[in-house]
This record gives sequence, structure tokens and C-alpha cells, in this order.
Amino acid sequence: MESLVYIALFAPLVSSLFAGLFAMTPKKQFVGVISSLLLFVSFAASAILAYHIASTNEVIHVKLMDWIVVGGLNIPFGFIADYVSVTMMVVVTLVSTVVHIYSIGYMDHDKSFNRFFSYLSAFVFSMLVLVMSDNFAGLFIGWEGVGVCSWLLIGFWYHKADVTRDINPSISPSWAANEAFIMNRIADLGMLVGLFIIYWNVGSLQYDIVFAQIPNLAPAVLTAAAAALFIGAMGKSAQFPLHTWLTDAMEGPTPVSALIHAATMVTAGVFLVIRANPIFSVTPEVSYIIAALGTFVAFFAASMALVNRDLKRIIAFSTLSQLGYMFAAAGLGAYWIALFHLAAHAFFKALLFLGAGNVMHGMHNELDIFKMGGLKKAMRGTYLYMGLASLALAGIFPLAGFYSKDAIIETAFNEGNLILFVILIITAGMTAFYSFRQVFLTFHGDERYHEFGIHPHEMYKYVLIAMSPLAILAVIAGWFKGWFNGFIIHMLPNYEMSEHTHHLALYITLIVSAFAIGGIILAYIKYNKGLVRSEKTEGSFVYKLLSNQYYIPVIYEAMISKPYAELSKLAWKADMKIVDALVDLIAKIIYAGGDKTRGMQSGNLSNYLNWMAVGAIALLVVAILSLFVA
Amino acid sequence: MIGLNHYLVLAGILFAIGLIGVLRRRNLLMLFFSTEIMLNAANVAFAAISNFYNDLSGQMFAFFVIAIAASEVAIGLGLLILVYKKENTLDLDDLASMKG
Amino acid sequence: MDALMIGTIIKILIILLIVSAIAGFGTYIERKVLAFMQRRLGPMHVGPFGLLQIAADGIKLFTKEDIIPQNANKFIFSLAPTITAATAFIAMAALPLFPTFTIPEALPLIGGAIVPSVIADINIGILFILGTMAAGLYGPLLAGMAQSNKWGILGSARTAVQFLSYEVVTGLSVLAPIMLVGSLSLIDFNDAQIGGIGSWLIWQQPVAFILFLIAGFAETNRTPFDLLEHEAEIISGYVTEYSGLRWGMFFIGEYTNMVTISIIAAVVFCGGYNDIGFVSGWLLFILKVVFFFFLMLWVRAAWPHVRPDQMMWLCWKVLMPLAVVNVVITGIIIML
Amino acid sequence: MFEQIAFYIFSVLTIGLFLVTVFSKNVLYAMTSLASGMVLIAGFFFLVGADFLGVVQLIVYVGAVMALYAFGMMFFNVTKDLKEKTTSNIWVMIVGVSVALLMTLMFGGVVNPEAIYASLPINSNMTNPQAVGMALFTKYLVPFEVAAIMLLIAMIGGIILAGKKMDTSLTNIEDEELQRKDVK
Repeated sequence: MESLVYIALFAPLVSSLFAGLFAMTPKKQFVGVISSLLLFVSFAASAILAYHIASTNEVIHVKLMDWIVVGGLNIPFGFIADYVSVTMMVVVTLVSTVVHIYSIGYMDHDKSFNRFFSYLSAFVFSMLVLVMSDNFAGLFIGWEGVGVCSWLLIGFWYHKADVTRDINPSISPSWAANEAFIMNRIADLGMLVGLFIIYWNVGSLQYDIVFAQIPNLAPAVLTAAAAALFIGAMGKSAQFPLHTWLTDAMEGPTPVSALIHAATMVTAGVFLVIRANPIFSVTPEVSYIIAALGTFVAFFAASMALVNRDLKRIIAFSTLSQLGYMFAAAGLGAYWIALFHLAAHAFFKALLFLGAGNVMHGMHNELDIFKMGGLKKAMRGTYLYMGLASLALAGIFPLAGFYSKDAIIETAFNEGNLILFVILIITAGMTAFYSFRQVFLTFHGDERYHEFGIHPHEMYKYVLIAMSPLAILAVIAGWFKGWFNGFIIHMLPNYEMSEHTHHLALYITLIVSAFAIGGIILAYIKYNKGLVRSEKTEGSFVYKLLSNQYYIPVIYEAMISKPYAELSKLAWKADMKIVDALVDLIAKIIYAGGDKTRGMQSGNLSNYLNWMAVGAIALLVVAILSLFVA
Repeated sequence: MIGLNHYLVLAGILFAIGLIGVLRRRNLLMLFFSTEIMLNAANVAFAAISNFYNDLSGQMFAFFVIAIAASEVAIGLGLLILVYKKENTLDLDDLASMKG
Repeated sequence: MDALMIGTIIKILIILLIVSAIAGFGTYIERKVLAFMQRRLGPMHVGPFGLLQIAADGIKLFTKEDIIPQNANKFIFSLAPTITAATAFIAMAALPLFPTFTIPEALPLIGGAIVPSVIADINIGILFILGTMAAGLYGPLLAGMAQSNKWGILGSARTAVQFLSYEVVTGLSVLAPIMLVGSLSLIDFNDAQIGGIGSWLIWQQPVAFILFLIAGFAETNRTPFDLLEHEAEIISGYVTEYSGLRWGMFFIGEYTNMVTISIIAAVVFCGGYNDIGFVSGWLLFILKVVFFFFLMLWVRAAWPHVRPDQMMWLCWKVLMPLAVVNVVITGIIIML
Repeated sequence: MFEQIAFYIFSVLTIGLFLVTVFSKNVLYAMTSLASGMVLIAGFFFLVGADFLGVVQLIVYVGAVMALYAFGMMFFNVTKDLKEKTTSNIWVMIVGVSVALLMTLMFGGVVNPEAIYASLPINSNMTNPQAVGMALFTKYLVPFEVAAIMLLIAMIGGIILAGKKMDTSLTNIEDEELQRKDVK
């Protein structure tokens, strides 16, 4: 079984290095094929591990080698396959495998085909390190690896020039990549502080040792650690106020978006909270803030998705919103529900993105849904997948989203927090509305793309076939909720609905479903016939506010970027005037000194000897003085 | 009674004489002579210390100083002869060709 | 004034008087020996068998005009002969001549004084002698350089080359006997050969003995190595401009050195002043020294002198390697 | 008593001779006085019981080093006075006297005898040459061998520097050939 752990972990690395060998050469089909095969090997190993753990309840813990042994600090390269990590492994490798296969088709015409696969596999490897590490340090390595790979992938088309925000809200791929990386760095500082707090107080970074020490730690320490760790999670999971990078990350190729949103990157924050649940469960204040922030983000992101015209951005906002759901669940203590939603969400969100990729591919990189419509004739398979995924996202019975999202809303009710409960229900309605607004505007109604001279076509067959596992899982994943509960409670604290909620559960389900179906119906009424634009609506303050993402990017630029740039300019001037001038001064003094003392080099040995004698006398004086001093 | 200090002071004076020679003279040969004086002054100090502290190390040092002086004269004299053959002078003032 | 002190003073007087007399007498012997070897009579006219020739030569030497060349460095010029004579006599200080004996009480004034075999029995005796003889090279050297004469310069150049080279051979050849005896004191050498002719070091170190003799000839400026003042080549070398008493001092120094070398050869290799059977040591010792002295004259009569390059070739390519090999073999045998 | 007298006589003589070396205009004087000074330095060595060192001083310094200098001097006319522009005497005197004063101060007053201990004590059972030999071939074996190599290198260097045509012997060359060379 240990070898399976290593196979699951290192197959993506091998894939990355293999693809990296050909990174500078023109496209080679076999690179994609072999990478996908290796990823599939990784998935198979993960699945076997999962089966093994489920059937034998045996956690597999391996130690590759010592990594850092300095003084009291001993950090091994240890990996663990337990209930949580194996769940994540299966989800990550499955989605990644599909994305790899999909990429063979999607990146067909890209000249950096091989490089793309190298990055993609490295991304998966980093995520696996993050997930499988048995200590916080390894997790941090994976954490940073994911950050680096996201930077590489978002900026994959780095050669595109910068444009203004009016043309492209993300300015350019390299700009978006930098934004993502810098925002993550800011949050990572919090993460690091959290790790330092833990190490300072516990003396170790191993999960088991740290969690065993929790009862001995002061509440203030735990609160600080939890808060610091959550700041890290906020960055990776793009929680408010560090959320802007996520939508800008759409500049990367669509498979990357799918990977980031479904499997590798944004789920890391949720994973951290779930992984460190012993810490968060003893810090109710932090947990409550997490829940509140999660709920807020769910609503906040959904509201922005309502009016957006960019296909991928709508889906990105929906990810943000669903992450809010996950954090709400985790904050309320229902960690396994959060993990379940994470897994279920991964399947249909990946499906959505890949579908969006198909559309984009078919529409020749056009993403504005106002320029689409009636695509269902041209892209039947994609339409099916997208519709299915949107239904799952909206939470329609009996699809995956229904089970997981319903459980979260139920949890909010069960906790007696009616404000969160109401907001989450309304958000569920909004989710249904924007999802189907997007579906209807894309696939139904009049065919607006003709005016732009676009001839849409369906994606390759094998790509559609490769996507089918995701579609199946988007439908059936929710059915395993009970089984998953039994599987995961070996590790995560169980969360049971209390008695009075239990007999109200049906009503809550009905209310949620009513909101969801209501949202779909509203979207159908408004958009099924085609696009009807109303000047009044689009001119209203709320519409503008939402479509401009609450002006947050603008505010960030005005409040943070610009002053920071000014400050940097000031510092640059100080550097030029003070530091550089000082350095120059030293050089000038030496130069002038050399010029002045050049006369000493008369070429006359006698003069040199005289100077040597003077030096000898000076040394003698020093020697005598030191004798006297001593 | 003659103590160690007597020898050391004598060595110091001899060394100073050698130093004066090094500073004063411009003839290469005379510079060599002055250097020899300084080496000998050091040797006197070594031998005296060796005697008064009952330690043979001082004499050992003096032996190696003498060995160094012997090699110095072998090489130095060879160079001296070459310089004289080439420049027809041993005066440092006339040999100053490496002016900065 | 204890007995030893008086004895030492007596010894010093003996050396000064006898050895300088030997220098004079040596010239007579040399001329006679050479004459007989060349089938002629030698000095015959002054005194019986020309014996008073010594006195005549002495008077001539001491009354001759003392010339100092105009361009010569006068101080150094007059200093140089003294150096030769002085170093030759200083070297004598560490040489044993005869066994320690006590002057019979019957003699007035000096009766009871103990005359030591050696004036200063320093524990580095033989090295001291070699060192002083090495210092002796300054005589010819300075003499040649001070007289502002090209023959003189050539003479001093040859001095430096010859003495420096052969010092190496002398030192190395004496090193092997030193290793056998384990001491640098000449008294110890003498005592090591106390057991008759069979115990002489010459039998154990024949190579060293021959090397020492050859080097000794060179060090004392004797034929066939008399290149410093070879009349046929460089007039008289370093003594070209000298006359009278100064010339005499060089002469005395040279003969003293000959005696010194003879004594060293006798003490180091040929049993010193030990008695053999009934023959008393001092007599044997004088005989040995006389033999070596005679050998030098004999060689002068029998051998032509060598060229400078042949001399250097002999020193560095024959004698020195031989001496080194000899030392190494001696060391190996001692270790075995 | 004897040592005291010898020390003072030797000191005065040495200082005087070395001063002559340093201030003399005539190289011959300088060389002669330096060589005599060396002999007197050997005398100091005998005074402090370093017999072997004294003899080495005599043989190596007096017998070889100074003789080599003398040999080197034969390349120019030593009876003539040197014409050299000496550095101004005041300046030199200040430096030299200050060095002398400083060293006197240091050696005469400040050296702390208790702070020094013998790392290689002299064995009183042995004569000086024996003790030197023991030290040289045990504790100082490596420096001794290094010094030997250094001397060998110096010898080779000296030969290469000074004697480029060592193998051609002028006396072995036929006269006509020699003359032809001169013409050329």
C-alpha cells in the first residue's frame, strides 16, 4: 500500500518532468497522452487506496526521508493517506485526469502544448503534496507550489499585451497571474504566522502531535493560530476581501480554470480548515467569523454573477459563492458536510468549466454570452453537460448539489442562526437564476453569433467522452451522502441534525427547492426567448454596482495599488538620492583617494620601503600600547 | 649581570640600524646588507630568549632564519647580477620604471 | 692564577711561536724537498745546508719597502693579510697537539702548570675549525678586491669560488667520521682511536679521508689547486700588489693552514696522539703531521696544477656526490 | 664578569661595525664591516650558549652568504665610492631612532617573563649540538625538510638566473672558434 501512496504522489511529478523535457519543442501529441496516462495511474492508485481505507479502516503513513533536522526542529518528508486526504486525492486526481485528457483537445492548436502539460502536472503534484503531507511544513510546500503553478498557468499566455480595464477587466494574463500570486503571498504571510505560532507553542509541526497538544494550549494562542491559518485559507480560497484574483484568473486557459476551481487551488483553503478542524472547533469565535464571512461571500459573489456577461466569470463567481457555502458549513462545525460539498462541487464545477471551454472553443474564444444564443443545435453534447451541471449547481433533486447544499442550509437552521439561514436560501435562489441565465443565454433563443461572423462547432468526440465521468458523478455523487458520512466520521467530527430540525428537514428542503426552481423559472421567463436588453435596468445604480464587482478592483487600485506605487516611487527616489549616492560616494572617495595617492607609486623601491617602515612603526606602537593596556 | 633585556635592547638597536640602512640607502646591494643586519638582530634576540627561558625553540627559529638568508642570497644575488647586466646600475632611483 | 690557566697561556705561546717558526722552516723544507725531487740541491749557500736561508729570507721580507698601490683601498689592503694570519691561528685554538701534561715542579716560575692538549676544548671543535677557516677566505678575497688590480680581482673571484665549493666537500667528508664518533670535539676523536693502528678511522672511512685530503689541498691553496695565485695565469692573484711584511703574513697564514689541515687529518683519521706500544704519542703525532706536510710538498712536485673549470668539475661532479654517497652509506651502516 | 666584559665589547663593536655598513659610501668597507659584525654576532651566540648556532653563523653567514655578496660585488669597481642619493638624514633618523626607542621600551620594560614558558626545554644532559639535533629531527622535522627544499629551489633558481651558459667552457673552445665568436 505504501508504494501506492508514492505512485499516487509522484506519477504527476514524473508526468511534469517528462513533459518538461519537451517544453521547448513544438507540439507532440504523445506528451499529452502520456501525461494523461500518468495522471490516470495516479487516480487509480488513489482509488485503490480509498477502497483499501474504506474496507480496512487502516490509515497509511509513510516517511520518505528526513527533510529538515536542525536543533529541535525535525521535519520529515512524511505523507499520510487517511480519510480526508484520500477523499481529496480521489477528487483531485479524477478531475485532473479528465482535465488532462480534455486539454489534449483544447490546447490542440497551441504552440506551447508540451509546456502546458508540464505545468498542469506540476500543479496536480503540488496539490497532492499539500493534501497528503502529514505536517504543516509539507502542506506549506504544497501550498506555495500550488501558488507558483497557478502563476505559471494563469500567465500561460504571458505574451498578450496589457489593455485597459474597459476592454478586459483582467488587463492581461501576466497581470492576472501577478495579481493572483501577490494576493496569495499576502495571505501566505498569515499562514506562515500561524505555522510559527504553532511551532513556537507546540515545538512540532506534525499534525498528530499538534492536535494532541491542543488541550494544553492557551485559548488566546489557539485563537491567534486559527485566525492566522484562516487568513491563509482566505487567500487561497479567494474569500472577501482577497477575492478579486479568482475572476481575473480566468485569463488562463480554460482547463486551468477548471483545475483551479474544481480540484487544485481554491479548495486548498477549505481543505486547510477541514484538516485543522481540531484547532477551529475549539475556537468558536473564529469559526463563527468563518461562517459569517462564508455566508457573506456566498451572497456577495452570487449577486455579482447575476449581471455578468462573461461566461467564465459567471462560473467563477459561482465558485466563489459555493466556496462561501463550504466555509459557512465548516465555520458552523459541519466539517464533513463542507468536505462533501467540496467533492460534489468539484465534479459539476469542473464539468461546467470544461463545457464553457467547449463553448469558447466552438465560438473562437468569444466569451460574451450576449453574443451567443441558440447554441444547443450546434453543440448538443456540451448543452447536455452544461445543463446537467447547472442543475446540479442550482441544487435540484436528485443531483449532487441538492444533497450537499441542502445539508449546509439545514446546518445553518440547526445552529439556530436564522440570518445565515435566510441569506443562504436567498443565495440558493440567486444561484439557480444566474446559472440558468447563463445556460439560456448561451444555448437557447436567437442565434446572435451570426452578426459577429462566428460559426460554432462541437468539441472533439473523445473530449466529450472524457467529460462523461464528471457528468455521471455530478448526477450520482449526492446519492452517496450517507455512505460518505459513515466513511468520514472515522476522522472528522460527526454532525447530526438535532431533533427539532429533523422533522422540519422536509420543509427546509422544500423551501430551498422552491427557491431554486423559482430562480430557474425566472431565468426561463426572462431569457429563454432571447436577449432583451433594457436600458433602464442596465443604467440603474444596482446593475452598475454589480457589473463592476462593487467597484472593488477599482477601489483596490485607487486605495492600495496607486498609493503603493507612489510610495515605491518615493522609495526609489530615496534609494537613488541616498543609498545610490552613498555607494557612489564611497566609490568616488576611493577613486579620488587612488588618484591622490597615485604619486606614492613612484616605482622607486626605496620609497616603498620607507612607507613600509612607517607601517612597521605604527604596528610597533600598537603592539606596545596593547602591552600596556593588557 | 647581563640579563635578557640587555640582549633584547641590543637586538632592537641593531634592528633599528638595519632599518635605517633600508630607509637610507638606494643601492640594491646596500639594501641587501641592511636586510642581513635586521635578520641578524632578530637572530640575536632569538638566541638570547632561548638561553634565558631555557627553550630551544628560539635557536630553531634562528636556524631557519639563517636558511632563509642563504636562499635569499642565492636568488637575490642572481637577480642582482641580472639587473646589473641589463641596466648597468644598482641604484633604485635609476631602476624606477614602474611609475604609477 | 691556577695551574690550568698558566698551562693554557704556555700552550698559546707554544702555538704562536712554534707554528710561525714552522712557517719559516716550512719554506726551507719545501725548497729542499722540491729540489731533491727535481735532482738539484736547493738552498745551499747560506749556512750549513742552506739552513740560514730562512733567516736571510726573513730579514729580506721584513726590510722590504711596504708598497700600497695608489688606487687601492688602503685600510682594507692592510687589513687583509691580518685576517688570513689571525684566522689561521684562531683555528689552531681548538686543535689538540699532544696529550695533556704537567710541567715538572722542578722548573722555575711555570713549574706545576698543567698544559692542556687543546686551548679551548669547545664541544663543537671541528666545526669551529672549519668555520674559522671559512672566515679565512676573507683574507685573499679582500686583498684582491682592495688592491684595484685586475689580477687581484681575478684572484679574489677564484678565492670565493674555490673556497666556497671545497668547504662543502670538507664538511661532508668530515661528517662521516663525526657520525661514527658521535661528537664534534677533536679530543673525542682522539679518544675514539685509542686502540692502536687498527682502530684508526682511516680504515673505516678511506673515501672520507681521501676526499678530505683533496679538499684540504684546495682549502690551503696548494698545488694542484693553487689557482688563487697561479703565477702563470694571473701573475700572483690576490698577492700581486703585496710585498714585505704583509706578504709575509699571507705566507704565514698559508703555512699555518697547512699545518692545521695536517693536524686535522692526523687527529681525525690517523689515531691522533695516542701511544702505540712503547712509542709515545707526541712523537708519533709529530711524525704524522710531518708526513702530511711532506705529502703536500710531494704532491706539489709531482702534480701539474688544474684548470679552474676542471677544479669545479672535480668538486661538484665527483667529490661532492662521492661525499654524499659516503655519508649515506655510513648512515645506513650505523643504523644497521 | 667575563661575560659582562665580552658582552659590552661585542655590543659596542657590533653597533659600530653595523653603523659603518649602513653609512659607508664604500661598498668594500660596508661588506668588510658587515662580515666582521657577523663574526661578532656569532660571538653573541657563543655567549648565550648557542654553540652550534654560532658555528652555523660562522660557516653559513660569514663563510658563505657574505662571501657570495663579495663575489657579487666583483662585478663593479668596489674601490670607488658609491654615488647614491641617500634619503634625507633627518627623516631617516626620526624613523630609525623611534624604532630603536620603541623596541628598547618594549624589550627593556614591558616584556612579562611570567607569561613565557618553555615549549621545548633545553636538556642539560646534552651538549648544544646534540640538543639542536634532537629538536631539529623530531619537533622541527617538517620545517627542516621544507627549509631543505627551499634551499634546493633557491639553488636551482640562482643557477638559472646567473648562469645561462654554464655548460660552455671557454677554456675548452678552440682559440679560432673563440675569435670567430668575438668577431661576430
